[in-house]
Amino acid sequence: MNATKDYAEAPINQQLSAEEKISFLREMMRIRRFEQASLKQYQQGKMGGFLHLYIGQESVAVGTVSLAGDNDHIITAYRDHGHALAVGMSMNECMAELYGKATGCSKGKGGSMHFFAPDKRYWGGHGIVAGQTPLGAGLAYGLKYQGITGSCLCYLGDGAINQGAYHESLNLAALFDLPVIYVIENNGYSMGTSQQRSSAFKSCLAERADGYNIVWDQANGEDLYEVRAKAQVAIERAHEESRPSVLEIDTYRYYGHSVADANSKKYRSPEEIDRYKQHHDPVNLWQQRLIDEGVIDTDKAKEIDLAAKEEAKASVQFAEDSAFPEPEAILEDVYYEVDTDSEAGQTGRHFFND
Amino acid sequence: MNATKDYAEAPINQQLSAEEKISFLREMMRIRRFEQASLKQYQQGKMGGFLHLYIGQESVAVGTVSLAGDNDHIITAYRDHGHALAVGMSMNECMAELYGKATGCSKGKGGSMHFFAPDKRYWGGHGIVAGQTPLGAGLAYGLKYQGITGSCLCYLGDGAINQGAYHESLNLAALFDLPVIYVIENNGYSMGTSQQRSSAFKSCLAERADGYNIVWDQANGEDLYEVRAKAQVAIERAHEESRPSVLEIDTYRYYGHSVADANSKKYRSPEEIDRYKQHHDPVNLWQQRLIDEGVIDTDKAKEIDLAAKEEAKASVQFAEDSAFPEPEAILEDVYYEVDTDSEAGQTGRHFFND
Amino acid sequence: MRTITYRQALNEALAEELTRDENVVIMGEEVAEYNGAYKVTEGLLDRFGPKRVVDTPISEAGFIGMGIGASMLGVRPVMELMFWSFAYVAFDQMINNAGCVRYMSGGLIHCPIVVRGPANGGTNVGATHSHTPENFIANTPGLKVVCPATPYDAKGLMKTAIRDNDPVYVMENTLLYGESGDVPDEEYTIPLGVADVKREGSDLSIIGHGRAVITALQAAEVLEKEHQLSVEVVDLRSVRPLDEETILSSVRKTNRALLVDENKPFCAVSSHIAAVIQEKAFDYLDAPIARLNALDAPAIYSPPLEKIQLPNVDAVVKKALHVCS
Amino acid sequence: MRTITYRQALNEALAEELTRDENVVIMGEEVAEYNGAYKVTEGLLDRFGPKRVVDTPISEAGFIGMGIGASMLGVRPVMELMFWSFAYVAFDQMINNAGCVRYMSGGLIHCPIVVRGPANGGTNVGATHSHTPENFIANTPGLKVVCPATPYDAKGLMKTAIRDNDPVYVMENTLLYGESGDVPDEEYTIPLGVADVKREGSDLSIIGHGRAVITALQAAEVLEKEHQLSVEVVDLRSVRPLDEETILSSVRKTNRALLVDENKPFCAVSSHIAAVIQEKAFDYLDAPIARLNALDAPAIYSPPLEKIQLPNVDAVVKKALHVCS
Ligand SMILES: Cc1ncc(C[n+]2csc(CCOP(=O)(O)OP(=O)(O)O)c2C)c(N)n1
Ligand SMILES: Cc1ncc(C[n+]2csc(CCOP(=O)(O)OP(=O)(O)O)c2C)c(N)n1
Ligand SMILES: [Mg+2]
Ligand SMILES: [Mg+2]
Repeated sequence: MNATKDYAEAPINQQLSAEEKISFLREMMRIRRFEQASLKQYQQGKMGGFLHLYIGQESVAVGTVSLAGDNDHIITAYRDHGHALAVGMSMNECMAELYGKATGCSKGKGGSMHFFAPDKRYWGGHGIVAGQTPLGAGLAYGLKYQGITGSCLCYLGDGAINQGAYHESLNLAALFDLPVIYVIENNGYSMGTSQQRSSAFKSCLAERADGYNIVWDQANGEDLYEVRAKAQVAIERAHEESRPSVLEIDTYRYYGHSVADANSKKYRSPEEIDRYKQHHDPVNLWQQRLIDEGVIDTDKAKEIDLAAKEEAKASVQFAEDSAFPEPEAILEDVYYEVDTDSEAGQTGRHFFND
Repeated sequence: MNATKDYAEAPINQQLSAEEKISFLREMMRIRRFEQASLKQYQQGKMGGFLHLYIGQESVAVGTVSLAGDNDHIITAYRDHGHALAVGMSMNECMAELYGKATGCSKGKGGSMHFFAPDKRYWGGHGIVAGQTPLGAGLAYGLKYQGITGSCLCYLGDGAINQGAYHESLNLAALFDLPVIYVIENNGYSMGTSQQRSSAFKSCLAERADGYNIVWDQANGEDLYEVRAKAQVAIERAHEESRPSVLEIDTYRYYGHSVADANSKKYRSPEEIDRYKQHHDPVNLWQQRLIDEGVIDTDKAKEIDLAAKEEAKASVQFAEDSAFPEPEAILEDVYYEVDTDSEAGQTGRHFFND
Repeated sequence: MRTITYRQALNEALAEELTRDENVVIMGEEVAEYNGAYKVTEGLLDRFGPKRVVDTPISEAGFIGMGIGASMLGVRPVMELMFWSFAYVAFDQMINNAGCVRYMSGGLIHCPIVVRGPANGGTNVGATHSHTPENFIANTPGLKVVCPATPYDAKGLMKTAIRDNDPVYVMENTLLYGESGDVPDEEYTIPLGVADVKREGSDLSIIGHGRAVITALQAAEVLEKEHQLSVEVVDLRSVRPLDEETILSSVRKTNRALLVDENKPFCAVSSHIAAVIQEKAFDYLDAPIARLNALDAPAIYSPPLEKIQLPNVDAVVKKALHVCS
Repeated sequence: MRTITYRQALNEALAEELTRDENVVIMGEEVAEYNGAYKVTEGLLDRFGPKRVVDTPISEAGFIGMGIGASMLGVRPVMELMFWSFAYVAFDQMINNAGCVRYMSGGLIHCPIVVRGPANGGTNVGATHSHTPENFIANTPGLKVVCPATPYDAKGLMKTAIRDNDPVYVMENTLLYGESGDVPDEEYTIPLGVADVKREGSDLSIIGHGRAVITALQAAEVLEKEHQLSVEVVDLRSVRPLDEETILSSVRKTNRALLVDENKPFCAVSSHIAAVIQEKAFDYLDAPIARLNALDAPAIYSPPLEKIQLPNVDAVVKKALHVCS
C-alpha cells in the first residue's frame, strides 16, 4: 500500500460527478442512520436473534457496490444491512425484516442475517461463516456459463478466511477462471478474537490467494476513493480476463460483534474504538473530503444526514405498522413446486406434521 | 530444487551404516512384492472393495518413516500399504486385512484403506480425501499437550490439497505451533485428473503453505537420500521449534488409481509410465546407488528381493488359511465401553436391530 | 421396450436432459474425461463438450456450493458425488444453502439443482464409503430425495429430478448399476412422490426403497413358493415427497407390514414409515410393524460379513414369517 | 442442594472435570478469552489457564478433527460448537473420524471426545442456526448423544460424557441456559442410557428429550388441573444409548403415548420412539402413538411465528386430549 497516493486521481474517481460523490455520502449516512435506528428498536425488544451492525464499515459496501453494473452480483455474510441498502433495497423492507414482519424483504423469515433482493442482484445475507463463498463462485460460474460479462462481489470477514469452503472456492475460481472478487472486510476481529489470534499469515490475509495464483490487493477502507480504485481493478479483471481477485479492505466495526455481544469493550480498548471514530471514520472522512473539494458544505451534509435519519425513523414506523406473517406462512416458501401449486407440488406428501 | 546437489552428503545420510542403507532397499522391495502379491490375489477375486497400490512411490514412505523416532507418529490416506509396512507392520496382518480375515490388522473390518497400528504410532489409513489432515494436526497437538518432543508425519495426495480440511489444518498448525509435517505425495494425478486440471498453483502445490507462514520445500521422490535429507529438516523443525512444515515430494504411481481403475492407460500415456519405470524408479535407483557405493552387489540385491517375494507369498498363504470374523464380530468394536463390558457399556441400549 | 442397465438408464436420462435444456450442466469429480468413476456419465463429454460436462477438483463443499450458486441464476447443475458418503464434507452447503435459501429469502430464490451418486453399502469399501443418508435428507424440509431401484425408475425419476425446481438429491446404488430392466423406447418421466406397487399380494406388505426393494421382491418369491404367502411389495421410490396413500392402502389390505431398509436402524426411513403406519392404519394392523435394517454398526469391510450386515433374502424371509406367524 | 442455572451446572461440570483429569481440555471458538458465546465456559480460562482452555479459529472441521486426533493419544478434548448447527461444516470429521475409526481399526483406537453446544430453535436466529441434529447422530453407530433438560441432568450427564471413552455429543439448549434447578452440593454423575420419569402419571405417557420435556411438564400441569388427566412425563436424557425399558414400562402402564419432539418430523427421534413402542408394546396401546414435532419447515425468524413452529404447551395439551379421547 502506498499511503501517500491520492486515489482521487484514479480514472474511476476522476470521472465522478458531484452528484455521484454526494450520493456515496448519502448511502453511507443512510446505512449508519438505519442501523442506529435498528439498534434502538432492538434494545427495546422489538426484534429477536442477532443484530450485527455494519457501522464503521460503510465505505466498503458503498464504495464497492458503487462500481457494480447491471451484471455485477453481490453476496455477503450475516453482517448484511450495509450491502442491502447499498444495492438499493429500501429501509422499509429491511426494517420490517428485522421486526419479523410480513412486509420484510424476506417476509420475516430470514431476519437480520438473511436479507435478499435477487432483483437487485443481491443474493444475501448468509449466516454460516464463509458458507457464501462457494455460492459467490457459483454466481460467477452462472454468469460465465450464460455468456454474460459480469462479476460477483463476494464479501467475507477476516475470521471467515479460515473456513475450508473459502479455500475450495479460491481454487475453483482460479481453475475455472471465474469472474469473482472476494472482498475480505478486515475489521480486525472475529467476534472477540483478533486477527492475530485467528489467522496465520505472512504479510496479510489476502496473500493466501498467491498460492492459487490469484491476484490480490489491500485497500484502506477509510478512504472511499481507494476502495473504489482498487475494487475497480478487480472488477475489470473479472470483466476483461474472467479472472478472480482477492481484495482485503482494512476497516473497523464500532459496535460489538452483534448487539448481544456484552464483551465488546473487553477484547479491545475503548481507546482503540475512539481512535478509529475520531481519525478513521469513513463517513466523516468522506464528508470532509467533499467539503474540501467544494462539492458540499456543512449544511448540505447535515441536510443529507437529517434526511437519512428521517427515512430511518419512517422505516421504524413502517415496521411497527406492518403485520406479522400469518401462521400458515410457516409452511410456505419451502418448496418452489408447492408454492407455485404445480403438479409436482401437488404430488406426494411434502410436509409431515400429522 | 537443486538438481545437481548430492543429498548423500547430507549429515543425516552420511551417518547411515551399510546395514541401514540395505534395510531401506529391503523395505522398498517388501512393499513392492507385497503389493504385487496382493494385486494377483485381488485379480483372482480374493478381496473386495478397492486396492490402491503404492508401487512407484516406495521411497516416500520408506525414506520419511526411516527418520521417525519413538515419538514421531504417522498418519496417511487410503493408499496406505507402503506406510504400514514401513512402520513395521507384518505382511501377514496386512494381507489378512485385505482378505477381510479376523487375523487382519483391523480384524477384517477396515480393508485396504484402513490399516492401523497404534502400537507402532501408525494411525491409519483414511478413506475420505484429506480427512486425515486435521487428525494429523491433532496427533501433533496431543504430543505437544503431553509435553513430548515429537512430530506427526501426515501424508496426503496432490488431489487432497483442494479439500478445505487441509487448509484449516494448515492454519491451526501454524497458529498453534504444532509439530506436524504435511507430506504431499505428488504423483501427478488424482484418479484420472492431472495436477494441472485439479489445482491452481504458482510454482508448486506446497507453496500454498506460504500464506500461512509455514515453511515448505520440495523433494524429488526418486532419490531416497533427498527425501530423507529434506524430511529431516522438517522433523527437526518440529522437534526443535515445534513448527509445522509442508514437504511436497514428486513421485509416481505405476498402476491405476485403484486396481478397479480401468482408465489407467487413458489419462496418461504408456510412454509416460514406461519412462518413469525406466529412468525414475526409486527402488532400482536406490539399488543401483548401493551397488555404485559398493554397499551391495547384484546378488545381494536379488537375495533381498527374493526374500521379500517369499515373505509376500507366505503372507498370502497366511491370509488364505485365516478365518473370516464370526458374524458376532459385526457388532463388536463399535463402542469402547461396550467392548470392555464396563458399567457404561451395559447401561441403556446401544444397538437397535429389533 | 428395451432391456438396459440401471447405469445406462441414468446415462440416457442425463443425455436427454442435456439435449432438452441447455441450462443443464453435469459436474463432479471424474465425470468428464474419465467418464465417471462408475461410468454413469460415459460418453457425455464426447457428445456435449466441456461446457456441459465438467470435471471438478476434490472439493465437494466448494463445487456443490458453486453449483447451488449457479442454480440461483437459472443454471441447472446435476452434480455427481462419487459416493454419497462424501456429502459429509459438503453437508453445510447441501443442507443450509440448498435447503434453506428459499425459505430464508421468503421465496425469492429457488435452487433447481440435482445432486446424485451412489449411496449404499455392500461393496466392501468400508464404513466411510458406505453411508446411506436418505433419512438425513428426508428430515430436512426444503430438500427432496429419491432412491430408484430399477432401470425404469432410475431413468424416469432422474429426468423428473432434473426438471424439478427444488433441490432433488438422487441416491443410486453401485450394486444396481449393472442390473438390467425394461425401459420404454419413448420418452417418459416418473413423478416424485408416487410409490410403486412392484408386486401385488394380500398377506403382507413389504415396504422399502432402493436395493431393499429388489431384495424384498426376491424374498417375496421365496415366501410364495416355499411358504404360500402372498406378499405385496411397495417401492417408495421417492422418500420425500412421500406417497403415504399407497403405503397405507397396502397395509389396510394386508394388515401386516414389514419394512426393509438398508439404513441403520435408529431414526431410519423405516422408523418413520412405522410411525406413519401405526398412526394412520392402527386399527388395521394384526401385528406390530416389523423392521429389518442394516445391522447396527459401521459398514464392515470383510466381504462375507458385509453380506450379512445388510438385509438379505434369508433375513427378509425369516422376518416375514415371524410377522405372519 | 443449591439452585443454580443450567449454564452454571454445565460450567461446574467442566470445571470439576478439568480439575479431576489433566487430560481434559476445553476448545472452541471464543471459549477462553471471551468466556464463551453463551458463557458456559465463563471463568475457566482464568482458573485453568490457556493450556486447558483454548480459543480456536472459525474452522470447525479443522479443530474438531484436531480434537479427534488428539483424543486418539489420550487427550480428552471437550469441544464447543458455538451452535450445533455449525456441525455441518465438520460433519465428516464428526461422523467418519470420530464415529468410525474405532470400528475400522478393529478396536485398536478409541476417541474419548465430547462435542457440546446448543442445538435448538426458538431464539429467532433463523434456519441455518436452529438445527437439532440429535437424530442424525443417534443414527450413527459409534456415537452417543445426550440432550439434558434440567440443570441437574446437564451437570451429571456432562461429567459422565467427559469420562466416557467413546465420542459423546452433548446437545444443550440456549433457551435453557438461564433456567434454574436444584443441584446437589456433592459430586454426582448420571449414567448415559438411563431415562428419567420426571413426573408420574397413569393416563398418558408423554415422552421427549431436551426442552420438549420442560414443555411437556408444563402441559402435564394444565392437563391435570383443567382436564383431570394424570400424565407421566418421561425424559429420555440420553438418546443413544437409549433406555427403552423405561419408555416401554411407562407405556405399558398408561397405554397411551404422546411423543413431543423439537426435531423436524421426518425421521425424527420421535419417529424412532414410535417405531419402538408399536413394536414392543403393541398390545398395550389403546390408541395410536401421537407425535408432536416442530412444524415441518426451516426455522422461521419471525419471533411470534417461531413460537408456534415449536411444540408449545397449548399444542401439547391439544394433542394429549386428542390421544386420550
Ligand atoms: C461455521 C460457523 N462457525 C461459527 C459461526 C459463529 N460466528 C458468526 S460470526 C463469527 C465471527 C466472524 O468474524 P469475521 O469473519 O471476521 O466477520 P465479522 O463478524 O467481523 O464481520 C462467528 C464465529 C458461524 N456463524 N458459522
Ligand atoms: C472427500 C472425498 N472425495 C472423493 C473421494 C474419492 N477419491 C478417492 S482417492 C481420490 C483421488 C485422490 O488423489 P490424490 O490426493 O492425488 O491421491 P492419490 O490417489 O494420487 O494417492 C478420489 C477422488 C474421497 N475418497 N473422498
Ligand atoms: Mg471480522
Ligand atoms: Mg495423486
